Formats: sequence, C-alpha cells, structure tokens
Amino acid sequence: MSDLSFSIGPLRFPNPVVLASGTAGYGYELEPYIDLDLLGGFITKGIYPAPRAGNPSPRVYETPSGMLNAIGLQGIGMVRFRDEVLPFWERYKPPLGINVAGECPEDYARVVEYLDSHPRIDFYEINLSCPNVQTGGRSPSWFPEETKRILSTLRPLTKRPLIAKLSPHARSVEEIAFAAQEAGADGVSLINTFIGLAVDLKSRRPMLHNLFGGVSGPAVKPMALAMVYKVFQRVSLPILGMGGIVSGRDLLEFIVAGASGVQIGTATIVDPQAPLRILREASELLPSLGCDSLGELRGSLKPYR
Amino acid sequence: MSDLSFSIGPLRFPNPVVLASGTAGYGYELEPYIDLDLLGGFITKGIYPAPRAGNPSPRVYETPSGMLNAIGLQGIGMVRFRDEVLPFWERYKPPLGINVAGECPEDYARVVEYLDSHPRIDFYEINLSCPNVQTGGRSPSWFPEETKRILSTLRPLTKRPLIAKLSPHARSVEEIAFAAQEAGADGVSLINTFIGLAVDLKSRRPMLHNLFGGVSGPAVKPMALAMVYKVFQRVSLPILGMGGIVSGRDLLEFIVAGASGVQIGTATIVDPQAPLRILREASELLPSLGCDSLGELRGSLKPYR
Amino acid sequence: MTGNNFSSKMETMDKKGYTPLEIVGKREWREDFFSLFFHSPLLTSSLRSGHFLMVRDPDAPTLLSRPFSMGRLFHDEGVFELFFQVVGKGTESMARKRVGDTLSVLGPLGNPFPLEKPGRILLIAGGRGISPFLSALPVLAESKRDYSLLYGAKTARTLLFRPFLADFPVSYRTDDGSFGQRGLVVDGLSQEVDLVFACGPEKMLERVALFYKDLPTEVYLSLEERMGCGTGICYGCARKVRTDRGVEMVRVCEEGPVFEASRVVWDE
Amino acid sequence: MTGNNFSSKMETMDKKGYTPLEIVGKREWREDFFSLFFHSPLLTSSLRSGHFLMVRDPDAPTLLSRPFSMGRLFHDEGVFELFFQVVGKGTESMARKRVGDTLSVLGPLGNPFPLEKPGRILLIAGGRGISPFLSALPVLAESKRDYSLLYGAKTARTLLFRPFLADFPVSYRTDDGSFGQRGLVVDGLSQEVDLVFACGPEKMLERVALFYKDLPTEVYLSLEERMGCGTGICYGCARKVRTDRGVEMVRVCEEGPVFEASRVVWDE
Ligand SMILES: Cc1cc2nc3c(=O)[nH]c(=O)nc-3n(C[C@H](O)[C@H](O)[C@H](O)COP(=O)(O)OP(=O)(O)OC[C@H]3O[C@@H](n4cnc5c(N)ncnc54)[C@H](O)[C@@H]3O)c2cc1C
Ligand SMILES: Cc1cc2nc3c(=O)[nH]c(=O)nc-3n(C[C@H](O)[C@H](O)[C@H](O)COP(=O)(O)OP(=O)(O)OC[C@H]3O[C@@H](n4cnc5c(N)ncnc54)[C@H](O)[C@@H]3O)c2cc1C
Ligand SMILES: Cc1cc2nc3c(=O)[nH]c(=O)nc-3n(C[C@H](O)[C@H](O)[C@H](O)COP(=O)(O)O)c2cc1C
Ligand SMILES: Cc1cc2nc3c(=O)[nH]c(=O)nc-3n(C[C@H](O)[C@H](O)[C@H](O)COP(=O)(O)O)c2cc1C
Ligand code: FES
Ligand code: FES
Repeated sequence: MSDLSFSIGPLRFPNPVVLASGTAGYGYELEPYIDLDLLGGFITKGIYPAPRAGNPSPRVYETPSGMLNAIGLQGIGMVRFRDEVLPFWERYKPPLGINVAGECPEDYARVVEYLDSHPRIDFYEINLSCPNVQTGGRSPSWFPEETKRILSTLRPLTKRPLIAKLSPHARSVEEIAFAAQEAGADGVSLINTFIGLAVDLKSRRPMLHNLFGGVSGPAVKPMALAMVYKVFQRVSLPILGMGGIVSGRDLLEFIVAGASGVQIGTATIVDPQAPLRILREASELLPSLGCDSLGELRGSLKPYR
Repeated sequence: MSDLSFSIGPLRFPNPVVLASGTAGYGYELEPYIDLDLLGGFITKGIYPAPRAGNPSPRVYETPSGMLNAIGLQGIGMVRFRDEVLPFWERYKPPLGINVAGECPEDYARVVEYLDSHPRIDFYEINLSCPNVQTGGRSPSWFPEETKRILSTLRPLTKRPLIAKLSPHARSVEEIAFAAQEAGADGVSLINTFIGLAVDLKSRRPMLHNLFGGVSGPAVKPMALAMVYKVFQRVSLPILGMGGIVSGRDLLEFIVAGASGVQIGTATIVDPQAPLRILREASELLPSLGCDSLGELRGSLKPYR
Repeated sequence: MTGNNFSSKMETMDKKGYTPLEIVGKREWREDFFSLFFHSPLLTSSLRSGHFLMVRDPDAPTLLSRPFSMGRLFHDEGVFELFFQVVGKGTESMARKRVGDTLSVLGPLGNPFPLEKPGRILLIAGGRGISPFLSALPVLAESKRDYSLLYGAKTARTLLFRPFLADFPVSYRTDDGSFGQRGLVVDGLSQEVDLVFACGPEKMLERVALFYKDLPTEVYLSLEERMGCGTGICYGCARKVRTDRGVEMVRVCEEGPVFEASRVVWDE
Repeated sequence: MTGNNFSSKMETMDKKGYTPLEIVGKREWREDFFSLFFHSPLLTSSLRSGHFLMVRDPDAPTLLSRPFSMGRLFHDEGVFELFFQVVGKGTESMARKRVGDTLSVLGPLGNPFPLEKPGRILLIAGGRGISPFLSALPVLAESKRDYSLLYGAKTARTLLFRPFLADFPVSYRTDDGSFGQRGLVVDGLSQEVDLVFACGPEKMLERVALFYKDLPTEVYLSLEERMGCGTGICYGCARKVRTDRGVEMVRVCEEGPVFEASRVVWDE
C-alpha cells in the first residue's frame, strides 16, 4: 500500500488532492456529491472581511480546453463564514485552508486576526494573485516587495502555516516564491488563473460582464508545470501545484515536476466527483511507476542535459 | 465586396492573414499546399547571423488545445537566407517580413544591416521574445529598457517598418508595447509563446529534449486576446494579433479586440491550407456583421461598463 | 488507497454523480432543433418539470457540461427526452451524437415548478422554453387541473411538438402569424389565472413578470444563466434576486432555475 | 474575396491538401493494434512503401495530426489500410472511430523505399514496423525480385498479418520464441544481400545499421520522430543526418522518413 500523504511544516495532508479555492464553494455545496472526508484537503472560496456581491453575470465562459471566470470574489464575508461555515467543517477531518483575500494588506490581516482563534482552521492560503477584482489589473505577486510586505504583515499574526498563492503573470514566478520564502511563508500555491478575454462577435461584447476573466483548466497545464519546476529548483518551500489537473496522470506529473501536493480546480467544476477519481487514478498509477510513496516521485524530473 | 486590407505605416497588407514566424518555414516549404500569393503577408523563420542547428528532438509535443515546441531557432543563417530564400520570394507578391532573432543587440543589428539592401524585404519583425533559446530564460521584452535599447539600435539602420514581437510573460505587455512605440517601432506583434513544460511520467523525462518549450494554439487564445485589447487601449501602434487563431471567427475576434491584422501559426502546422480557409471564413463572416471593411470592426469591443 | 482513513468507503456511496447514459433515440427537428432520448427509469421517475440536467461528452472537444431542461418523460419505457437548439460548440457536438452513443448526465438539478399549488394555471412557453411543459402537461391533465398553455414562437416552423400538444388545451402564437394568432406571447396573457409558470427568452419573462406585477397571480419563472458547474460550487450562474437579506447574487443552478417573479431583479 | 488581386484563383487548385476520407472497414487486432481501411483510388494508386500520411480528426479533442505509414493496398477496391497501435490520445481517438466515420488525411508524404534498386533484397520489420512492407511485398513478388522478409516481434500474439504473409518468403522471430525462431531480429541478419530495407524500433534500426556498416550492402531505414506538421514547415521532426554540408538537423517528414543508414548519426 503506497503512502500518498505529504506535509507542509507540521501539518500532514492525508493525500495530495486538495480542492482549490473558488472551485468548490465553502465545502457544504459539495456534500451531495462526494464524501469530503476522502479529500487530502480543502481550501475555501476567498474570504474578505466584508460580504461581496461579486460581478454581474455572465461570469463564466468555456475556452479551448479551459474556462474563463470572473466571479469577482462573491462571498459571505469573514463573520458569516465563521458563524455558518466553520461549524460545518467540524464534522469533517481533512485539513482546512482559508483562502484569504484582500484589496490591501490590512484586509488580509483583518481576516487572519478574526479567524485565527478558531480551532478548525489548519492553514491559510494568501491569495496574492486574484486577477479579476481590479479590471485586468496588477496583483501583489507580480512584485517581490509587495509579496514580502503582505506576508511579513501576516506572519506575526498566526502560528498556522501561511501559503502564498501566486499569479502566473509575474515576470519570474520563482523570484516571487523566493521573496515569499524570505518573508516567512511555509509554502506556495502555483498557479492562479491567467488573465483572459473572450469576445462575442455578434454583439461585440465581452463574453464576461467583467470584460477580463481568469483562465484555468487543461489549457494552462504546460505553463503551470513549467512554473512548478522552476520554483522547485529555486526555493525549498513545499509547493501545492495546480493548473489543469484532470487525471491521476496529470497529478503525478506535477509531483514529478516538484509539487508536494496538488489542487484540483476546474476539474471539480466539470464533475464534482472528479477529485476522488483523480485520487484513485493516481494511487493506482503510483505502484506501476515503481514507487511506494509520493515522496519518491517528487521532483524526480530528469532533464536531458 | 468588403475591404480586407490594412496598413502598417506606408506598407499595405492585402488581407489580414499573415503567416507567423517559425510556423511556415521560409515559404517555399508551403508551395505544394497553397498559393502563397493569396496570403496577406508572410513572416520568415527567425533569422540569426549564423546558421544554427537548433535543439535535439523531440522538439514538439501536443498539449491540451495547443502545442509545445522547442525548435531552438534552427536556421540557415542570414547569408544563405539572402542567397537562397529571397530570390524565391521574387516570384510572389505578399508583404514579406523578416523575423530577426538574436542573443544580443548586435546580432539583431547584423541581420538588419546585412539584409536591408535587398529590395524584396518589406518589413522586419524583431523577435524580442523567444523563450526557447536560453532554457526557460528571460527575454528582452520582459523589460521596457531592454526593449527600447534593441529597437533604438535598429531604428537608424532601416527605413522599413520595424515590428516588435513581444513575450506574453512581461508583467504588463502594454508597458512593453509603450516602450516599443517610444523607441520608434511601427507596430507590435502579440503574442509569442508561453513557456511550458510537459512530463513523460514513465521515463520521468521532459517530453521535449530542451526541457522547456513554447506553448501556442487555441489554449492561449483568451490570454492573447486580453493582451491585444490592453495594448490597443494603451498605444496607438498597429497590432498584429496572434495566439490560437484557427477560424475566421477567431480572426475577427482579434480585430474586434484591436488588432490591425493577425498572424496564423499553429493552425498552419495543423493544416497547411488553414490560413486560406480562415481568410475565406472571415471574408464571408464580415458582411454578416454589417461591416464593409476590417477597419469598421477594429477595436469595436464594447465593455459593459 | 491508503493515505487516509476512509479507504473502505466507496467514493460514490449515497452520493449523486454523473452517469453514462446511452442514447436510445434521436430526432432532428427543423432549424437546428434536436431531441435525444435516454433510457434511465431512475431519472425518468424522479424528474419534475423545471428540473434541469447537466450533460457532458467526455470524448468531445468541449470541457464544461451544458445545462438542459428535460422534455417529454416516457414513464412506461423509462425514457426521457432532451430537446435542444444548436447554438455553439457544446450543442453542435451533442447534435452529432448517434443512437448507441453515450453521454454523461447529472441530475435532477435545481428546483422544479410548484405545480401542486392550488388554483387555475397558465403555462407560458416561448420558443425552446416549451421544454419543461412537455412533462408538466400530462401531470396537470392527469390531476384534472384547470390549466392551459400559451405557446409562442417566431414562426410556424419552430412551433414544435404540435401533434403531442394536440391532447392538451394550447393556444398558439407566432410573431409572423404563420400559425395560431399573430403576435407575441406577452400580448396574449390572461388575468384570469391564479398561477403562472413561464419559460422562455429573458425579455419575454421580464414582460410576463411586469404584466402580473400588481395582480394577485403567483408567477414562477424558469431563468437561464450561463453555467460552469450546475452544482452550486462555482458561483458562476448568479443573478440579482431579493432575499431576506436584501438583494443578493443568487445561484440559478442551486436556488433556481425556477424563481418567484416578484423576487427577480431586472436591472439590465 | 477581395483585398488581394488573386480572388479568381481557387485556393486548392493544383495544391495538395487534407481530404476527408470515409472509413470503409475496421479491424481490431490483439494488444491495442487496429487497422482502419479507407476508400481512395487516388491515394491507393499513388502510395509507395515508405510513404506516410498525416491523419486528423477535426472533431476529436486532439489538435495535431498524427503520422502513419500505410499498410496494405487493395488496388482493385481503391482501398488502403492504416495499421496502428494505441499509445496515446491521438491513436486512442482513432481506435474509437467506426465504419462510416470520416478522418482527414494528407499524403502521400515523404520519400519511399527505393525498391527499384537492383540486387537481392532483405526486408526487416520489427513490431509495428511491418506496415510499409505490407505494400512492398506484393510489388517485389510481382516483379519477380530476389527478396525475403525478416519479421520479429515480442511474442506470437503481436506477430500479425500471418495469413497475408503466408504468400511471401518470410522468416519469423519472437523474443520469447513463441513463434518462429527465438531471439531478436538483429540476430537473424544475412550478409548475402545487396539491399536492406528496415522499419521498426530505433534500437533495432541502429543495430541493423551497425551490422552492415562495413559491408557493401546498401541499407535504407525508415525513421520516426515526433512530428508537428508532417509537411516540412515546422522543423519539429529534425534529426542528425550527414549531408554535403556536414552533419545537419534534417527533417524526417520532408527529407525522410527513409534515409540511407550510412547518413544517419546515432549519438544518443
Ligand atoms: C437551467 C437551464 C436549462 C436549459 N434548458 C435548455 C433546453 O432545454 N434546451 C436548450 O436548447 N437549451 C437549454 N438551455 C440553454 C443551453 O444550456 C445552452 O444553449 C447551451 O449551454 C449552449 O452551449 P453551446 O456550447 O452550444 O454554446 P456556447 O458556445 O457555450 O455559447 C453559444 C452562445 O450561447 C450562449 N449561451 C451559452 N449558454 C447559455 C445559457 N445557459 N443561457 C443562455 N445563453 C447561453 C452564449 O452566450 C453564446 O452566445 C438551458 C440553460 C439553462 C441554464
Ligand atoms: C513516419 C512515421 C510513420 C509512422 N507509422 C506508424 C504506423 O504505421 N503505425 C503506428 O502505429 N504508428 C506509426 N507511427 C507512430 C505514430 O505516429 C505515433 O504512435 C502516434 O503519433 C502517437 O500518437 P498518440 O496521440 O496516440 O500518442 P501521444 O499521446 O502523442 O504520445 C504517446 C507516446 O508516444 C510517443 N510518440 C508520439 N509520437 C511518436 C512518434 N512519431 N514516434 C515515436 N514515438 C512517438 C510519445 O513520445 C509518447 O510517449 C509513425 C510515425 C512516423 C513519424
Ligand atoms: C470559478 C473559479 C473561481 C476561482 N476563485 C478563486 C478564488 O476565490 N481564490 C483563488 O485564490 N483562486 C481562485 N480560482 C483559481 C483556482 O483556485 C485555481 O488556482 C485555478 O483555477 C487553476 O487550477 P485549475 O486549472 O485546476 O482550475 C478560481 C478558479 C475558478 C475556475
Ligand atoms: C513550431 C513553432 C516555431 C516557432 N518559431 C518562432 C520563431 O522562430 N520566431 C518567433 O518569433 N516566433 C516563433 N513561434 C511563435 C509563433 O510565431 C506565434 O507567435 C505563436 O505560435 C502563437 O501563435 P499561434 O497560436 O497561432 O501558433 C513559433 C511557434 C511554433 C509553434
Ligand atoms: S453554475 Fe456553478 S454555481 Fe451555478
Ligand atoms: S513535422 Fe514539421 S517539419 Fe517535419
């Protein structure tokens, strides 16, 4: 029986399948479809201090092997999240990560401060990379200094692992990951969505009301794998790899490129049971690669020269 | 009858379908498949001063709705190009662009200086963005200053239009396009390929001998459209838009987002006759949109707010 | 599978998931309309008018599933119908399917029309909005309700299912007068009803809502919004709806697709 | 189409392009091997052993075409065979195709084996490398050449086409001795030939080249390389080959796939 667990600092994940922020709601939405206890971990929709209505519809559109979304971080805010969602999670065991969102460093700090006393929280994923909020705009993880500033503000506020979620639009994602490491992050999540646009020819309107959206899904997998590998070469932090994982094969490719665990996003939107299928496929495939544990596979990519 | 022509400075392109660098060889390779005279324009494989062997194989791999390539700019060099290829092009009329490649500003200058006396050349596309040559490495168009430096070196060397071809990995492509405009470029080509990686799980080898490759094809279309629109908003230079165009519909979407003309890359690799099919589809579609010319459609995207 | 403590549990136990269903029949209508028929006694018996299904073809070049109301229910055969119009990649690829092929289907999803409410019922269908009423009509007939259907389309050619509808009280309208009365569905509305159930183009639904705004008639509309998941997890399908907390962005797939007209905010 | 001065020219006049061809037959062999049969008198009469075709399914989730040698040619029926093994997405989707479906095919591409060269001929096939010889054998038989085929595979189960091959001089080898002689193809090579044509795994071809290196035998190998276009435009399929200018990266699709063994550089 192979060992699929991995750890980020003291926190052990029972298996590599973590559900990605914004693609699995707050958790209870998935309850009719899967046994949440089988997951390696769960990361919530982005939590802002106040509730947010998000963008007008249309908010999603299918692109070649991918999707474009501009939900605009619709959310119930940290107070209702604590009162209504965290009690739900006491019935389930997988590591629970809070995706912390904000428009300024203070927003992030308020969320962490407000929630940190709650025992059910296992880690924070700091979303330094949402491309939707400001129209096609810059994100903190395009810049090493801003990445550091936000993480350094948060570091003293909690003992729990802080994982920095990075944008793929930085000139060099490995440089940003290095900055995150220096600022005390315990891991990095790679990658958030690419900024994209789709055009309705007939109306000459954007396909999304928000104009720009974030691109995810299999289309971005090669870019995501490249970034995971580059960051793995550069920093020693554990990596949660994501971007287009829809099969056990995809999952293990991310591990070979250097990821400690992965996140599943678009695949869950396509099929709510996909995360468990992916986990099953990966666990069946692993022995056929001659490996007893994920650790043996991690970062095992051998370039030709 | 609708007018499909467009211009970059004094140079008129009969229609918007320009073949993209590296995806149509030097031109003669396509002769068995299409009448080159029907094209809107043609851009050669990247021309370096000296011949280059390029990377070992495998050099290509299919990714979801896209492809990964690391040809490594295999090429015959500027001398053989002038002697063997330019005479071929005297038999055909479409605007001919030379994709100028280099590892340092001097390389670019040598190519332009050596070729500029030849009358068959219509314009230069300066490749500031090839991601393959240095392994996963930086490219000049990630930085406004480097973009300016190279273009300013070239500007005095020729009276022909200089078009800057930009990488999608700059933090802000519009900032780079603005720098190119300031340095005297006559247009910009958007976008070159994204850096990607594919993993062979069984051998734990990269799928490409070079490790990293460039991602092109429909997968990148939403990102390319977003960049075209952002650059169109920011600079006044004509834009050659590309990234995943495989239909007349795709072509016109780029025009709506602000492109003056487009380039067809991966589609020609998939089917050498695709460029002419795309042209036909676009010319049939245009009247149904109530337009007599491409110009009416250009930049006509109406955001919701 | 180890690495967690629940390896003995089956991942699908008690849980709802996509099911591969064989296409047992296909019908090509005019003007890019198609019907596909699927054999599934379970779904056929659990689907109610207003429910929708997510449909996916794992071998197709499309990624996301597409939402469809079901059309007719053939209870004796355990067969249900999907009736759709080809408008893009997903529906194109569905239209290429043949009898014997398989599609993945998830449902029933959403909340059906509350047909059981008492009173005189008017069903209003615009164009392909006829779908949910193809299963509602037999239910209403069987329970001997006071009901009728107002069914409008652009032209006679797209006024489909007429032989099937002949057994029920239906009045037809076409924009061009080529069948039934000339004019829009919204010009034929009756005040003499207690309950209205409507499905069709957004503009039509808005005008239906407006017509009954200050009347005692209870109006339920089946709304559409472009969807990502259909399962409530992506928040892709939200629209403005009045709730206890004021006006909120509410998911059409989870809280809808059927909404009380008075709750819907029409602001664009 | 205006906007250029050549609107009267048809884009396909005198030019070679992808043609949709109907699948008129399908055969499922063992171990993920399949044959598809296509009707095209034009292609069937112009294909020569060593030529390849690019095959594409516009409705499949794959983007690029895949290269295949043709298998048997049925001149009377104008039918040719593609014989392939399922190894990934492209071949998987081809294997799902049914009689009556259509695939887009471009060819003939590349340079065939120079079968017309004089002398005693040895054909060498390893595994699915049998493909090009399925059309070569009848040609050699008809022209009464002195020839034979050495055909090896891992095991008897994957030594296919034996009934067809029964009409020709063939010696078989399997790695496990389950049919024919036990051992590798390269252990059965004969020096008593003037011409060798070989197709099979890279390792086998390299050992064939080595065996004949210092002998007067002329050796031609059909090489494979992962392809992008198949038409010579992308430079995706290049490998090291000796040319007039020294060692160069040469395109397998355009200058190959058949190369003289002495020109091939084996360095990895
Ligand atoms: C609850 C619900 C029930 C539905 N029932 C039916 C039905 O019974 N029969 C039927 O034919 N259709 C139905 N639809 C609409 C159907 O889902 C869309 O037509 C389909 O998703 C289009 O997919 P496509 O890939 O062919 O088009 P795409 O390529 O995705 O889009 C083509 C065009 O259709 C528009 N579009 C896409 N999805 C929707 C949508 N959900 N609503 C409105 N416009 C859309 C796009 O904006 C675009 O302009 C229903 C939709 C919902 C939300
Ligand atoms: C000139 C030529 C003739 C060929 N003739 C035949 C034939 O008659 N019958 C047949 O079964 N196959 C033939 N092949 C090989 C065939 O093209 C590949 O098996 C096919 O492209 C794999 O596609 P896929 O999408 O199924 O696999 P992919 O998903 O693309 O790849 C799966 C695996 O196959 C490997 N692979 C992909 N393409 C090639 C290739 N061209 N050569 C070697 N390995 C490859 C990949 O590296 C990967 O490990 C030929 C190849 C060439 C170049
Ligand atoms: C509908 C949708 C909503 C998302 N919302 C968030 C979010 O709130 N916070 C965040 O950090 N990432 C968000 N993401 C990004 C995903 O978490 C993930 O990084 C991305 O989708 C890439 O993974 P995938 O290709 O597996 O989907 C969202 C993605 C989608 C598709
Ligand atoms: C095989 C291949 C080779 C390429 N070579 C070059 C090159 O030499 N110079 C260059 O500027 N771009 C090169 N490109 C990038 C294309 O010109 C184009 O920018 C990119 O492929 C996006 O367009 P597409 O999606 O239509 O292919 C190459 C692309 C491919 C696929
Ligand atoms: S479509 Fe995803 S929440 Fe409704
Ligand atoms: S495959 Fe493109 S040049 Fe050979």
